[in-house]
Amino acid sequence: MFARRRFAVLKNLLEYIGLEPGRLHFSWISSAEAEKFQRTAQEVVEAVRKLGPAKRLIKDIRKVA
Amino acid sequence: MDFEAVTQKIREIAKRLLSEGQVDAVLGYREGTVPMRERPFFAYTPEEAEQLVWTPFCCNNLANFLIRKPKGEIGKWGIVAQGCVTRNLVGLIQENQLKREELFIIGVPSPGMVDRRKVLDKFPGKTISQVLVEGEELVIKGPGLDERLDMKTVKRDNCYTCIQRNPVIVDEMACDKAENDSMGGDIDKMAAPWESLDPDQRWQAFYDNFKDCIRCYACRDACPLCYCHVCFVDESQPQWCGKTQDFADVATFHLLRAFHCAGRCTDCGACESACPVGIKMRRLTSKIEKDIRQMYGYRPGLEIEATPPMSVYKPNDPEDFIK
Amino acid sequence: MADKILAKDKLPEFLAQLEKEHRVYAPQLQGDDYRWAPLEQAGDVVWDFSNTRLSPKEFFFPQTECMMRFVNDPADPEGMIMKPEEPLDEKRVLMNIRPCDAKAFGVLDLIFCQDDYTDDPYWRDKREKTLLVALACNDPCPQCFCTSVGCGPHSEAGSDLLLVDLGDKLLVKVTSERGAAFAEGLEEAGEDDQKKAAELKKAAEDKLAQNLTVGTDKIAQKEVLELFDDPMWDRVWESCLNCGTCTFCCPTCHCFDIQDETQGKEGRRVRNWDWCMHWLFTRHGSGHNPRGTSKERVRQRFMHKFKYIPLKRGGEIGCVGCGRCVVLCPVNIDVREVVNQMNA
Amino acid sequence: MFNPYLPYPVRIKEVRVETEDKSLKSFWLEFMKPEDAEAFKYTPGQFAELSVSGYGEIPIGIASSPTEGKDLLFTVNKVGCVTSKLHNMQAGEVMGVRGPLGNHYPFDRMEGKDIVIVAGGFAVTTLRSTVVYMLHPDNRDRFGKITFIYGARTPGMLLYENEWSEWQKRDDIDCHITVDQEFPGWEGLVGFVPTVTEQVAPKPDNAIALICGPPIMIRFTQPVFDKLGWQPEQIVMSLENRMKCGIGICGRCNVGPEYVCKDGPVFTKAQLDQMPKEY
Repeated sequence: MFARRRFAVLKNLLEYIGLEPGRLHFSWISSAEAEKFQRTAQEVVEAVRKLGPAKRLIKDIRKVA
Repeated sequence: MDFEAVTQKIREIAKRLLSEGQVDAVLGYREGTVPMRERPFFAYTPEEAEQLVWTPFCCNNLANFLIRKPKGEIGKWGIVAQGCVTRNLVGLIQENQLKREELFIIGVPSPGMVDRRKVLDKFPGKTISQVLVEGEELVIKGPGLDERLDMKTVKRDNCYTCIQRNPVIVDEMACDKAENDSMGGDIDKMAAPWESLDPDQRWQAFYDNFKDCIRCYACRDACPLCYCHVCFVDESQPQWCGKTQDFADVATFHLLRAFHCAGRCTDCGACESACPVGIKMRRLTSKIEKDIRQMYGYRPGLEIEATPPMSVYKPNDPEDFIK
Repeated sequence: MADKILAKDKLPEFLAQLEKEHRVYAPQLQGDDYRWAPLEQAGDVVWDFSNTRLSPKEFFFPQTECMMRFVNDPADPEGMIMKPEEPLDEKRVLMNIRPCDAKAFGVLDLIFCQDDYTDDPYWRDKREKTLLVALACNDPCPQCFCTSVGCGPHSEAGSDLLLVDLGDKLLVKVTSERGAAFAEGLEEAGEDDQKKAAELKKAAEDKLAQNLTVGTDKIAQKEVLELFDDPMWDRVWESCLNCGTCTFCCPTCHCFDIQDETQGKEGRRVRNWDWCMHWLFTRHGSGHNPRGTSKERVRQRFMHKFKYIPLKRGGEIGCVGCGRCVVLCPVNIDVREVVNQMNA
Repeated sequence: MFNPYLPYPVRIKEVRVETEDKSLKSFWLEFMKPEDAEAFKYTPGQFAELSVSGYGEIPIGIASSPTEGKDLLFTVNKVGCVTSKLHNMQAGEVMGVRGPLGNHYPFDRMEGKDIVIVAGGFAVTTLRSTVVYMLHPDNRDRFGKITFIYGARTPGMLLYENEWSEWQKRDDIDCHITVDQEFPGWEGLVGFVPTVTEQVAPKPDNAIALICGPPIMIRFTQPVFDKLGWQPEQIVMSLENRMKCGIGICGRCNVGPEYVCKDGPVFTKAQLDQMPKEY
């Protein structure tokens, strides 16, 4: 419940700086909800895969700086 | 504001406190060696208190220096504090970094501090050797330069939307309280300026705003919220944040620092005043301040007894973003 | 070589000659400050700026510099073995560098290239590929104190050519052998030009004398421990935030950190600027910290510049008086005041 | 162009756990290229930067002696990121060595003199190098009497047992190995290094002492030497400070004007008396 407040602020912050929409997902999953965990993980992976490689907040050490 | 009268009164109070042994030191401002840059000053004797000043150039947040002095050296502090500084003192008391009884607060209503960068920008290429205050005007002097500026036009951004000019907690005022706590500006018109943009524009604005950062961490080190013994950016095991000038590393630092200030930032502007390259950290912190205010109805540093919003929850907190 | 004259309207030809082999960089107004940027055309050259916000040391000592790379795969035959990064792929000219900044590189040469072993190839490579065309200061700013620390508004140290702005033309002083080649085609300066340049120098020095100046003579005489144990340090550090502003804007500060980074099979060793004000800078793995307090760190910075470097480098002071830290320090710890206390 | 930052590639030849708490391991390293082995000419007292690609570098005193051949010995305490990784590495793996760095023990000044070596804990590394070097038949005649005092908390924390137990059998070195307190099965000396030093009472006449150990040992050993009449020029110590470049540039290891990595790590007490206590 404390985390809920933190994530609410963090989500807004990351969207506010223009992180690609659709990269941030939040879910409540209890330790008893194995099926929901599996389903959610699949959904997130599918959604993110559709977006392609992330470009923002990504460091490439092949570049100099 | 009659700065000279306030200066005299601050000195008078400080001298009295020091000579009566009520405090061990008075933390205030003294004149700087550069125009428009007053500096923090620790007066330990009544004679030293003669150097204290009050001007529209007092941009450091003095609450910051209380937590940076090694503990145990000073028993009781006198501190010159305007509204935002007392809000940070309240925050530090809430977070158990300070005790109210360790402080003697010499209160001053904030007149709104001058942004030296705004003044310099008005005279590009010119050398400013002296800036005087005359009433509500600044007199700017230098070679081939003798100009006047209305102080109201060159204040720090955060000062226009200040909601708490008067001290929240105070032991003795150095002048009458201001009639209004608010400076009058509408924070909602200024806060979170990138909200109206689309994601690509937001990222561009974010990049442009922080690309000049040299990672000197003056923003962090000038901030009374940043008292962690080891800042996340300095941790090496594990290393949360790379040390290079790659924008991902720079951005990570600024994002996380802003996030760590959530529900605590009083919008005092010390970070922006400290930055050597003119970065506007408030473009991030004002967004968080706005969210906290709108989602949880909290404004930091106004009540010692209040519970900071990030250490509490309510069953009906917004959660529509969670699937 | 005798002093030369370059008419400002002949600047395009002069630059064209430099651009045959070099990429030319010069201070230009970007946003609210002067910064170093590639020079697109002669018309973009500025003559009336004071100085760039940050020192141009980035050209030789980038804030982040990849030193070597490796294949991050122990199974690869060449894996985990460091290979040096390629040298700089261009020759450069820093046009209109201020004499203080040029002098600073002379000081740093003594530190990066001390002897056969301590000979920093990354620094040396870029130094050797860069020509410094300095522009003398005719109008020094109120925070400068170059004349106090063995430098000056028309100082010739460290540069290859020194330009003195005479209005519609420039006096060109040849200040190194390398610079001579680029001044050869220019006409010789007349007596009037030389006289005018000397007057400008005198005027700039007189103006600097009005600023807060510093003395270093007694620092040179005092023993290390006498300065080190001086009670003045008990107060100097009080307001210091321990941020990196003074060191990062300083043209002579040169401390760095070395770190490894990996991403999949890519690996590299980079160096980043570091700063002696930071408490982790000297902390041992055991937790012991030889400079664990702010006072010790603030003392280190001033002692390093004004006592240790002179002691080790033939009297050369580790400060050129550019005044950047005076302007930018968020709490206005003024190096001039500190040095004068040391020199008391 | 010569690059002093570039490590020589080496292969780990042998790893040995040195202490009972497993916090110290010794690594024998073999140069992968013969020309690198040739270039790496060192004298006891010097150190090297051990490089673990992807983790970083750490300055470690060279524990082998040049008289032992081309392979290098380092004994490493597990403290931070690099040393932890190193402790997980095994024989056959590739790493790097950069050096030799810094100055060395003053063998030219030590020649013809009696040598007293006092070591505490794992600071014994470069002194192992020194003893092996001096005991070598080519060198032994250059020095007078050699006294070796070495202590650790427990017998299991003493490094290089194989070697010092051999030295104890020799008549050209006088060994005093001690542990802090009584321990079952330990038949050697018991007592702190300063106390043992007091009992051994080395004479200052025509002698030089090399002292290396934790600060607390040094603090209590120095007065012993003072009382015995030793002069500051006769006492030689090795410092350690946090380092990065190892070649006198990067700015963190200095003690006053002296860079521990380049002007040191070996200093006489006379020198240290003129330097701030920033170590």
